[in-house]
Formats: sequence, C-alpha cells, structure tokens
Amino acid sequence: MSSMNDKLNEIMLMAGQFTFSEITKRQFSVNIKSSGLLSVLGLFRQKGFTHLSLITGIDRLNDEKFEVVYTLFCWESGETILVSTLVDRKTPVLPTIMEMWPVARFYERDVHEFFGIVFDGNPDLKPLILENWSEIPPMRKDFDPHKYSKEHFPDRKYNADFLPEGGGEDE
Amino acid sequence: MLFAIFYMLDKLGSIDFSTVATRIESATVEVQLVILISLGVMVLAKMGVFPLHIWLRGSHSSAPDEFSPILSGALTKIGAFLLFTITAALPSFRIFSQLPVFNGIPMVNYTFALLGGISIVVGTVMAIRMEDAKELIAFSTVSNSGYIVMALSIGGTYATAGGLMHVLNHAMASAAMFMAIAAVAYRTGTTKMHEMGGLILKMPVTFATYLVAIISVAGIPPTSGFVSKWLIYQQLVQNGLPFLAFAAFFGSIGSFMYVFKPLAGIFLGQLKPQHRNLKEVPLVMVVPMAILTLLTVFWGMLPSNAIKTINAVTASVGINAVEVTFSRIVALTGEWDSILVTTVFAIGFFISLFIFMRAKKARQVDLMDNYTAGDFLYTSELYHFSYRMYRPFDRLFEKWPSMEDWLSSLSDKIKELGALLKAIFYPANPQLYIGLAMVAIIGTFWWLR
Amino acid sequence: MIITILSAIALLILAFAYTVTLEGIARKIEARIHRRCGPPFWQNFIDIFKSLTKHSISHGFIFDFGVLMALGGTIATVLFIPAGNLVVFPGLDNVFVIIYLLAIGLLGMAMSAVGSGNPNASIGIGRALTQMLGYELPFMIVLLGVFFHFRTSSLSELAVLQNSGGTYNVLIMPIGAVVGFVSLMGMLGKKPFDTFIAPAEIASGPLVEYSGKYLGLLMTQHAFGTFIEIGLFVNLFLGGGKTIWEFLLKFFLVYFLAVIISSIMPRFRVEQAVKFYWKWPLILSFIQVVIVVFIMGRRV
Amino acid sequence: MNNEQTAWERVANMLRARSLWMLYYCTGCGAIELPPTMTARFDMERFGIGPMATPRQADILLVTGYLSTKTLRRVIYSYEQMQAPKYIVGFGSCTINGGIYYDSYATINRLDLYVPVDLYLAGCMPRPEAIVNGFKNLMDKIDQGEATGWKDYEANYEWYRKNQIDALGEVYIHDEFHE
Repeated sequence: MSSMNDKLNEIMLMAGQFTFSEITKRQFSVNIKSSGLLSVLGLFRQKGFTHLSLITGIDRLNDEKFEVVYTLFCWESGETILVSTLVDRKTPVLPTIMEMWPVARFYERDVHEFFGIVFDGNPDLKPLILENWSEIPPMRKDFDPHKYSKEHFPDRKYNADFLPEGGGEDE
Repeated sequence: MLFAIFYMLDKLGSIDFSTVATRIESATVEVQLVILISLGVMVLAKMGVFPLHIWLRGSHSSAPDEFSPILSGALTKIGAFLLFTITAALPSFRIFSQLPVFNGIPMVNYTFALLGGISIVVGTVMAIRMEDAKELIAFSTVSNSGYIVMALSIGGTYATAGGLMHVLNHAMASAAMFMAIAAVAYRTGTTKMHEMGGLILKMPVTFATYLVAIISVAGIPPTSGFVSKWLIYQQLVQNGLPFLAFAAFFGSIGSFMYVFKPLAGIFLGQLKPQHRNLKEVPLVMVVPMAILTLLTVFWGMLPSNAIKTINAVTASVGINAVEVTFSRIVALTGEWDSILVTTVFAIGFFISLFIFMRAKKARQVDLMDNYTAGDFLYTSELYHFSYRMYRPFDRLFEKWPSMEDWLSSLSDKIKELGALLKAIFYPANPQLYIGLAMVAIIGTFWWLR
Repeated sequence: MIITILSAIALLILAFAYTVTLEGIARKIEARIHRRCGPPFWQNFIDIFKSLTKHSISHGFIFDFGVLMALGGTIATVLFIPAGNLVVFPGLDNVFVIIYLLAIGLLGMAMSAVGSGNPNASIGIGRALTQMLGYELPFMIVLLGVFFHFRTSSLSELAVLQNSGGTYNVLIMPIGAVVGFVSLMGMLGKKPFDTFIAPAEIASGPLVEYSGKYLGLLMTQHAFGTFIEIGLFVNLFLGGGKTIWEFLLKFFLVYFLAVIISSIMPRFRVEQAVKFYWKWPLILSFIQVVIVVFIMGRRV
Repeated sequence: MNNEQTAWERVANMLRARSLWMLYYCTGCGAIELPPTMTARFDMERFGIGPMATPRQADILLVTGYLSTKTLRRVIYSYEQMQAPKYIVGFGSCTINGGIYYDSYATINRLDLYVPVDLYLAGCMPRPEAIVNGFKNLMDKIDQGEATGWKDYEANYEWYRKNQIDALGEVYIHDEFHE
C-alpha cells in the first residue's frame, strides 16, 4: 500500500486534477483528463506498470461521453491500475499509445471498430473482427442489436399458444 | 591396384587369373595378404563402401543428369567384378583357411563383409536425411554396394549367387531411378524434392518407372530386387551371422523410408503452379526407362533364367549352383515360387477391385479440397508436405560425428603439407631449381648402377 | 488345384470373420476396462459394411490404385499364413516372402495416403515408416535365431517341428518370444505405438482423406493385417496348433494380451518409440541370437 | 415420407443406424455434455456411436450451441466435406431459435435455414440422458429411412445457398481478418 502512495504523490503533481479510488488491496482506478493521458501512462510505465493488458471503451450515452479505460499491470507488485479518461461522443479522438506499447495497435483497432473512437497516429484503423459491416459501431448504446438480428438472421415463427396474451411475439 | 599387379608379376610370374589362382595357394601368407588386401581396397573405393564412400555423394549428384545412371549403374559394378574375382576366382576361402576363422568365414573376408554391412547402415541413414533426390540415390548406391560386398565376401552358394543377382538388380534399379530423376530435372530444372510436387499427373510414365525401380530397390516380391535379397538372407541364416544380418535387415527396412521420400516429394501431392503446363518427357528418354522397368518386373517374376546364367558363372569358378526350377527357387532353409506370389497378388488385387467396383462411384475431388480442420486454404505450395519428411528420425542422428567433416579436415591438412613441400622443392629462382634437378638426376644414376 | 482354391477361400473367410469378431470383442474388453458396457461384439462388421454403403470422394488415380494395391497385397499375404492344419501352400510359405509381401500393403497405403495431398497423411506415413524401422529390426534378428536353430524358414514346417518336438519356441527362446511380442505390438499399431494414426494430433494420420468405401476396404485390410501379424507370431513362437481350433485359441490369447496392455498405455512419440525399440528389444534380441547361434547350436 | 424402401435400402439403413460416427467438431458450449455421454455412466458407444477425427469419415455433425457467423462458415464447409448419408444434430435452444443470444448481432437464430437439421435436442444444453434419448430417436428415424436431410440439401441447394449468402456475405471467405 505504501509503495502505491508515494507513486501517486509524484503523479498527482503531474496530472493536476484527477480522482483516485481503490477497488481492492491490489486494484486501483484513476480518472484523468484526456490531455494528461500520455504523460500519466508514461509515468506509470516507468513506475513498473509495464504490462498493458487491455484498452476498452464505455458508452456514456446520457452525458454524451465515451470513457476509454487503459488497464495496466505491474509484475513486481502485482498491482493493477485502471487509467480512464472521458472523451466527447461527437468527436471521439485520442492520441495513440503505440510507441509505448506496440500491442496497443490491435486494441485501438478493436475499440475503433466497436465504438468509433479515432486514435490518431495509429496507422491501420481497419476493421478487425466484423465482416462487411455497414451499420454504426455495434457497441454503442444507440445501436439496436435486436433489430439487426431480426433483419439479418430470420428466426422461427411459431404460434406459441402457451404464452399470456400480452407477452406474445413482439412482432 | 597397380602395385598389386606388379607385385603379382614379381612374385607369381604372371597376371593371368587362372595361373594366379593356381600359384597363389603355394605362395606365403604375406604375399597372399598383400595382393588381396590391395585389390580389396580398390574394390572398396570403386564401389563406394564405408570408409571410402564420400566421393559418391559429390560425384553422383553433380554429374550431368544423363551420365549419373551409367556412373552408378555400371561403373560401381566393375568393383563388384573385381571383388568376385578376388573372393571366388582366387580361392580366398582355401587360402585364408589357416587364418582365424569367424563362424566359417576367414577373417579377411569377414572384415570385408563387416565393412559392407557398415556401409549399408551408413548409406541408409544418410540417404534418409538427404534433401536432393540425386544425393539420396547416390547414398542408396552406397547402401546397395554394401549389400554386394557383404554377399560376395561371405561366399557360399546362395550369397555369391545373391550378390551377383544384386549387381544386376541394383544396376537396373538405380539406373532407372537416376533416369527418372533426370527426366524430372529435364522438365522442371531442379532435383530438390521440396521444390516439386504432383508430377504424377504430368509425367505418368516417369512415375511408373520410378515406382517399379523403388519397389525393386526396397526388395518387394514381384520385382527382381527381392530375389537377390532373399538369396543373401538364406546364406545369412544358413551361416548364422547375427551382426551382418542386422545390417542387411536395417538396409532393407530403411530402404522403404528413403525410396519413398522422392516418390512423395516429387510425384505425389499438390502440383506447383509453375509446373502446370509440363508435358511428358520425349520418347527417346521414355524408351530406356520402359525397357529397364519391364526387365526388372520380368526377372522379378521369372528369376530362373537370370539365375541359370549366374549358375553358369559360379560353376566356372567351382561354386555349386542354386537349384532352381521354372518358377521356384529352392534354398537350404526354404523355397518360394515367384510366379505363385505374383498370381496370388493379382488375385488379391482383383478381389479388392471387384469390391471397389461394387460400391458407389466415388466423386472426383481435386487436391486442394482437403480436410483442413475447417479452415480455408488457397496457396498450394504451403500445403505439400515434403521438406525434411523424416524430421524425428534426423533428430536421432543429429549429434553423431559426420564422416565428411572429418575427412575434409584431413584433406585440408594434406593440402597444407603439399604447399609446404612445394615451397621447399620448387623455389622461385630458376638456378636453384636446376641445381636441385641436377642433384636428383645424379642421385638416381648412382642408385641404379 | 481345386483343394488349394477351396482352402484359400476358406482361409480368407476364416481370417476376415475371426479377426473382425475379435476386434469387436477387443472393443468390449476395452469398454469393460473403462467400466462401461461397450458395443456388441459384431459392431465391427456393421462398421465395415456401413462404410461400404456410403458415398465417397477420390483424389485421383493414385489414391484409388494405392488402396487396391494395399488390400491386394494383404490378401495375398494372408494366403501364406498356415492356420493350424489349414495350409494353403504347404512348402512355399517362406517367412521372408510374408514379411516383404506385407510391405506391399504398407507401400500401397503410403502411396495413396500421400497421393491425397493432405499434410496430416504425409506426416502419418513418415511416422509409420520410421516406426517400422524401429520394430522390424529386433523381430528379424530373433527370426534369424529361430531359422538357424530349426534350419528352415518355412512357416508350416516350423509349426510342425515345434509340435513334433513337443517344446514350443516360447519355452526354448523366452527372450525371443518377449521381443517378438513387443514388436508385434508395434506392428499392430496398438496403443503405446500408434503414433501414426493418432486421432488427436494428426486427425487419424494416413486415414484422414478416406471416406465411404475406401474406409471399408482399409478396415478389412487392417483386419487381414492383424491376422497375418498375430498368425506369424503364433506359428513362430507358439507352435501354430495341430488343429484349427487350437490355432484360433492361441490367436485369441495373444490378441487378448495385446489388447489389455494397449488399453491402459499412453502414446509414445515417434523418436521415443524408435529409441525404445533400438534399446531394450534390440539388445535382448542380440543376446537371444548369440545364445542360439553360438551356444544352443542347431536342432539335433 | 415415402418409406417403401427397397430391401437393399432397408439393410443399408439398418447398418447406418447401428454405426453412427460422430465428428469431433464442437462448435459451442454443448460440447461439454459429450464426454459424460461417451464415458462410463451413459456410454454412447454401446449404440455404435463413436468420435471420428475427420469429416470424411463422419456421419453425424453435432452443432452443439450458439453459432456465430464465423463458426457457421466452418460448419457449412465441414458439412460439405462429409460424405453422403450424413446427419446434423442441433443441440440446445441456440440452434432452434437463437436461445439467450436471440438479440445478438453476431449469432444466427435458426440453424435449419442454412444446413438441413435432422434432429433438435431442446434444453439450454441437454443433459446426457436427453442426448442419448435423442440419438435413439435419430437411430429410429434412420431405420425408417426418414432422416433424409442430406437429400434435400442437394435437392434445394440454391435455397440453402441464398440463405447462407444473406447471412454471411460469402461462405468461402478469403481475407477474414483484413490482413
């Protein structure tokens, strides 16, 4: 625990305004402004958090924001830190971190495909998993998967007499 | 070799084989030993047997394609002729009878047989690890000449007949193999096995020739290769020689492995895109291959007339003949009937053909539509597995000392010695050179006076 | 002439029926070892005839020709195996002929498997040939001792000699019999040595591209192959039996022992199998041969 | 169904029913139900049902669970590699009507639009007893000669192919991960 505090004091000076919370004895999360993202991640990297295990996105529809979470892991102390930033939903642009972690290229490509967040500096933001996909990025909350599934993958029509009148087929 | 001839002239007064044969018995043991050992070394070198088998790989693989069949088919067999004269014509058994005898075979013959055995094993192991088809067949020549040396040096009715028959079979089989590879190289320009594949569609006759040739080298019944190996085995069993038998069995089972590798690498599997518009080899190359194939199968089914001629040869040297009826070969420990074996095989083939025809007709599918664990594959080159086919087997022999490096380091040392001598005796300025020459001439005159 | 044809047909039917039922019983034995009740013993017949009724695909001429050559070669070899007093070719069943005729089957199968163009099949065939080099050597060395001792290499004569002399080879040459049995396990491709048809690693090796009737033909070839190898072992080491029933009983005992051992053994890698065969069985076979050739000498 | 089979057809069906070979290809979460059905307690092998390594040798293709578009391609490819009297068994509600993934953008909802299914096993992964009972039904259907899914796959191949193209875009895909 103590090692965590002194690391934080240094970063606090760097990042300026941030919120810190402790999830478990070894897991912490930090929310910082997107402008200080690269410097904070670099600092964490020097402090031993050398392993970038995941970049993932959360769609905060009601307050028009995307939250991008970088999960870092430190092998020596076994601690995990979730560094998250908020980015505007209309123009979601974040700097790439490929120089620090080359593997980020695929995570960023994945987040771009499923949320539409652009990471400038990442050379190939091609689609990764989805094939001939013409809709809006599927992980966004305003995308309706049920409608998509109904259109593309027809299912079985059967007159289910055992259903109560109200809850019948929502056709 | 030359030394042996002059030595014979000096000691026995003539180099005509029959007179030498009679006179050699009376000569002292040292004389006999010197003559036969020196001739024996020539045999080993010429046939590429164990200690002196390095040149075979280089010469056979780099020889021009059309010449290597003659090289391996005919030239190495001259060594066999000389070996036959040493062991059979000059009565080696009677001469060396007073030397320590191992299981009925005099020590000198047994060492030759042992060298033959080792060369079978070395030839087989090296052939399995080769990547170039011609080098592979070169090592198969090493292995098969090991058979010939072992058979002839054991002596006895069946081994000599088997050895001579093996000379015939191996000459035909390895010539056919080299011709097939030459035909393939003529068309595709390479003899590396993994750069080719699926040539059976384009060159069926070459494939048929190669198939019959490897069945003969592997020693499988309907072809003549089996006859000679069977005779050699009869003699081995008769005399009870376990270590030589081990080498013989190792060679015949191992030959399945290395003969199959070019068949799979070159002829079967997916066709490489650049070989798509290949055509069969012109008629002038096909005819010799076809003749050799027919001969191998003919003598495989009817070994009796081949053995009759061999009996005539061995009779002239005083070794009793192998009893053979029209289709049956009788040996002390058993007999077999070649016509019967082939007819039974044909019957079995037709039974399975009958069942095959009765069942539903199979749908023809090309070689790219294969089980790929559900994945889609579009590049044919990656799919043809022929590079280092026996990888587990290679790993067994990885750490063994390689004969070639040892000998090449030896040859480098000799070259340095030569350079040193040259520097001493051939100085740059002519005066010293002439002076030395004068001294040499005077010296010889003084010695010869 | 007629007798040989009739006895040949009888031997073929006996070989097919007996071995396939035995394979069914073997599956039942394995099931019992796994504490489950297992399929009916005629299950293998159903499998073979079902495969023959199915449609199938073919990868060209060599794919078909290889399978026919394999089955033809194996059928030809079965006729040379004496079963008790049912001997088709009395004097001519030489063991070397049998072993090399069996090689036709293997070569035919190898050609057609590699002809199918599937890398799994080529890897499987490479492993099969490597392993064959492993298990054939000790077997052949021991055979050398047997032939030297009995002065004959014809199978039926060997059987007769053992019966008349009263002592089976197992008793005279126990080490040879053990080596023979271990290499028999290799020949049959039973569990410790079945790397070449490893279902999990290379999708049943050479059999990967065979469907429908090819599979039926190859299963009959496997049945005949089993009959040949175990028949060879029984005739060489257990005296081959004066009547057919005695031969079949010994056949069953040997097969039963092989199945029991194989159902509890894991699988060797190929070079481990070859190393194993060249270590203990080869040394034992040399010891056996040296004893026979230099100490026991020929049969009086 | 027209079940006046010829004598030979009847024998062939009887053989096929008694010896079904199952393909080792487990597509979804149902595969975990198969080991208990094969081992000591339920022992599928007593009906002659056993696992086979390649589609060439197999008779039944078990679709055990949800089918994403990528897996459906492999199922179709393996199905076409299998040999003629072949049957498909759909495990669980995901193959019947989408199951819990009914509203997912990646999984198909109804299997028999794309490949002919001979037998459905209800349950969000049927237990081994249900699987053994299902196989018994399949064996009876084969005996009567009614399990002819493969025949109508060949008959109306275009219809199946159209459905497949609608759902997948292309079945034999070239550049799936956009290298």
